[in-house]
Amino acid sequence: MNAGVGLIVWIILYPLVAFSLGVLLGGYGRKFTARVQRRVGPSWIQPFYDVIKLMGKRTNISHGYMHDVSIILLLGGTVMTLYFVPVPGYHFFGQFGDFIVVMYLILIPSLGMALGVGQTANPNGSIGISRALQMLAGYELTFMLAFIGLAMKHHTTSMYDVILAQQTGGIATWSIVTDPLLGIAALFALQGMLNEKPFEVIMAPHEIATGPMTEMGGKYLGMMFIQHLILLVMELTFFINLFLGGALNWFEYIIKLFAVFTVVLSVNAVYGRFRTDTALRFFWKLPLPLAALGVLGIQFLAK
Amino acid sequence: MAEKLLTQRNAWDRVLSSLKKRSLWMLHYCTGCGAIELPPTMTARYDMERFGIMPMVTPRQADILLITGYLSVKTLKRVILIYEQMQSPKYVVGFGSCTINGGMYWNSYSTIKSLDQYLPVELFLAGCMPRPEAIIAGFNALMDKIDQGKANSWEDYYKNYEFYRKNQQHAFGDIETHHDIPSDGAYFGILEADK
Amino acid sequence: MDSLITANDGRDIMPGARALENREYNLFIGPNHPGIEGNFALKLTLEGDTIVKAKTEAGFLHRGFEKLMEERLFMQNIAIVARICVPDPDPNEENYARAVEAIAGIEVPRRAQFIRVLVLELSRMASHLFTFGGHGGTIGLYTMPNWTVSDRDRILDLFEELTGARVYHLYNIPGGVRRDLPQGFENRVKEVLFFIEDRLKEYDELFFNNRVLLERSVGVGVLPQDRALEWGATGANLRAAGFAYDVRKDDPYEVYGELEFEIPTATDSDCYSRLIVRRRELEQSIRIIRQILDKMPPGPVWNKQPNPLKWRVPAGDAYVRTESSKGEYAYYMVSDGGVRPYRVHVRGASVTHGVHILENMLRGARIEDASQIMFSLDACPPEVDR
Amino acid sequence: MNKPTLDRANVLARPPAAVGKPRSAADLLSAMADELGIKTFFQKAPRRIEGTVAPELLHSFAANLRNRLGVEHLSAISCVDWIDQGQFELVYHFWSYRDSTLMSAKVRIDRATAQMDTITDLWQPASFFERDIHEMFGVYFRGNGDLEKYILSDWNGPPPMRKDFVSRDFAHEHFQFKTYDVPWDERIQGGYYGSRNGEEKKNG
Repeated sequence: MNAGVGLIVWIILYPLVAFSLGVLLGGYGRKFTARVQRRVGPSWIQPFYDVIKLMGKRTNISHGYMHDVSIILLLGGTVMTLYFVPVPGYHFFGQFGDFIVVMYLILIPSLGMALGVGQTANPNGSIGISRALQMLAGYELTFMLAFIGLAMKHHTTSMYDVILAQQTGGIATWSIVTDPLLGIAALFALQGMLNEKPFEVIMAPHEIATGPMTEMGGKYLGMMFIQHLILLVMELTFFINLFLGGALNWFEYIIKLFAVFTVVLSVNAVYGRFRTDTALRFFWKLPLPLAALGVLGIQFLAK
Repeated sequence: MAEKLLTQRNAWDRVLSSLKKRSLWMLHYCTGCGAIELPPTMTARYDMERFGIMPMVTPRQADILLITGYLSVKTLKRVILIYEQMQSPKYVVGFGSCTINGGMYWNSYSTIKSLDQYLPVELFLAGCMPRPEAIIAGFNALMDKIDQGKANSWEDYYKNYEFYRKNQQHAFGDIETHHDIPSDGAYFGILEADK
Repeated sequence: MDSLITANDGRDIMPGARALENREYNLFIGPNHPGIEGNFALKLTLEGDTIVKAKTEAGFLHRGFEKLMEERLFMQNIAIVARICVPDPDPNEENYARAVEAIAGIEVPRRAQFIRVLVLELSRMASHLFTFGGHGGTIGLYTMPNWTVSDRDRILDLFEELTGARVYHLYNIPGGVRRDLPQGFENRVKEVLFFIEDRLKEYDELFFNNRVLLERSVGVGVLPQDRALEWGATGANLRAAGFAYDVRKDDPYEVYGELEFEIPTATDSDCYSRLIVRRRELEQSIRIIRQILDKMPPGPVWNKQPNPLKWRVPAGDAYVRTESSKGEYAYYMVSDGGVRPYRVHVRGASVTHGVHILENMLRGARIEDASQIMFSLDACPPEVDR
Repeated sequence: MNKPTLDRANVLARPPAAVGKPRSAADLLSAMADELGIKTFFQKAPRRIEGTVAPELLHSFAANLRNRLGVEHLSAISCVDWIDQGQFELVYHFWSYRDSTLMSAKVRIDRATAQMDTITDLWQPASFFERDIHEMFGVYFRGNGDLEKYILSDWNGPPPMRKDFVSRDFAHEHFQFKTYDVPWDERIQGGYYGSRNGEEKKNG
């Protein structure tokens, strides 16, 4: 009985926990970038203020039914994916959280965004969406290949088992140590998934006026912000679970979150953004071959 | 219901407005010569992001519309289109004496003379191009007004829309904007507050 | 009617299918867009990501300066002249002052000429730092504008101390300059020069040798060398195409004739070479200012004119040219012996860069590079609209 | 490499005469006199020569200046409205990089008809200047392709730069100023509000 109650409580509580973690990470990201730029930077929970202001908007111009529904699809898809990502001390769905399922579910938010932005009929938005789908062929492929290598190595497609396999011998058995090629390729892919420069081609303000978010305002933008923060936490958790041996307790988990995010941010602060085709070509020139080499290495060496 | 009258604000309103004032997004659009003082305000030395003020790209996402200095009639037409796309509560900040009463270009044939005939202005900043410190002091004043719930000049645009519409048509003739303001006002419940 | 899909023996398999006529679509990078420098609009016709046709639209900043100048006294115009080009206001004051002096034959004291060159070069440095930041912003490297604009503030502090205002100085008036250098001003200028010099090393690491900038700007936005002169390019855009022409050397004014400085040029005339030419010009400006501070003679700074309200400039006309950070900046002033200038024509540097050259160079470029090309040409819209 | 092409192929890239030893102003004046047949030019100041050219000869003058004398830069075309003599004066400023000299050719055209041949087929920068003068003064340039409004696209009044159009009066009629009807304001300025330009005008 109490497992059921615990499950209900967790289903309600966990998105809030992920959201507040995302707010802290977002605030930390803006403060870190500001410090690199010799600025003071906003407060630690600035994304929280932004979301409150956006949700408090009085007029929210809607572009039709599809526009409203797509935002629900966007946020709902992300929160649903959240339940399948194993996190320390959470053992309901996480156990059965198969990576293929997660990879499938994560496409629902981008599908929702594509439908909503298509409805707003803003040329900037449609260019942004076409770029987002192009970039999928870049970083999504690399991350998938990196995971296939791990799946072959540990003979499982469930993230939970990969975590257990990594926790057997402390740091020595972390995937990033055992198969560094996959780890580096996944780090590049993470840079693309989080839409950080140099692969920030989807929301390039100077070229296409923040792409998909051009026509979103008020509550729509608020929901997109919440989704963006939760997605930030989730994608970092992917990397931690697959390559840094998951986390036994919450303290270690938060430390790892901030560590990986710092690596991503430091690259983001000092590089411009590629053109769309250059970004794609970069992925096909360096990270993808790395991942392929890693997979081949696992296939033949680890017999 | 419009922003409640000052006396009716309960604790929840006060908490909300004190949170809302911490995040203001400024439209990245330099309409006049005062915009040269915006980069120094945004960047490392004066850094307005400390107050949560960030330049945003499109009118849909912005709260503050900066009219930085003089406004030629051609730009006024674009500014009206942009102002109506913005989501309220929205605040117009006029820089320098050109927006108050024509300023340096009082005898020019192509610039409008006082901004508040065409748009409800929340805040005027003095200075023939206000300095970064003045801009930040102005934004702090705007934040205090939001905190006390007095920053609701945007309702004025919905309430007496005819006054603004007449002046706009006088300035550049009739243009069809994308938003039918009176019906927006009614739909979002801004007009019937004082009925 | 060429058929769209043909079998390998040439038969038209799908007679109804026709090439998509209208694959092009319009995208207005309108006045409200961060990729645009100032208040300016680009009407682009795009096919996929490539720009097929570009049409600039200006006039958003038109205040009718030339008309306003005709309705003001000579001394009153000093206040309005500086407001034409915002990032680099001092060439305006310089042109106006020298035009009146050329017509009226006013003799400017030597010390005032030295101070004028000092102010012009400081303004050029501030404008170049502003352009580096803008260019960094277009490729998404927001650390660069934060660094350069805050370093530019050190120069604006110097201006504030010398002239009392950060951007519009109203310091350079017909007959000389308004007041002498304050006590110990030279040491503070030298301090700022040393500061900017070692900041340049950090800019090299962050920006000028940045892998992504090289990837994004080398070979992009090429101003063909054979067309550069014919399209009327001037300033750094012309020097990036390999022509070592500079108004300070060809048509020396004030004391530029007595100073030694080189004119940096590049050859392949793309976005990156224009950037590098401006960076080397910054170094040359530092060198000029150091020479100015060493050779500054003592003496008066203003050749006092009669009562400004009744001051009449004899009839005549003059075409005065200055090298602003954007290119050749010229005034044509005509006076009919009255109390007000009869006609002042402002030839901004961007009337060629920002209009026809930009339209010609955008044809065939990609949508991502549109704003970078505009920033590399340093087109300043208020100069186009006046 | 995206090499933008200009749609007029017949314009010379760089005239052969443009490269060579710089000539002094006197040589230029004599070269202009015998090669181009224009004798009205004189030296006005160091590096400045000036002269008048008849309107119909201007197009050939501009062409020969480029091809024969190797002048490469059209700095500006200015227009001055001499309303008392009923004439527009178009001043063409050519700059020769080779000799570092500015040649200003002054052309007088009648103010009523206000027509002139275009030189955009020879000098590409002229297209902006001619379009600007057309907007501001109303001078029609025969042969210029795009003379439609560029800067004053929302302006339907007369060409504003003409001397008979007074900007101050237009501003006072067309735009409303803020009237400060504060009692102390009346006392200080004697009931006058408006421009300080010396005229006493009661603001209605």
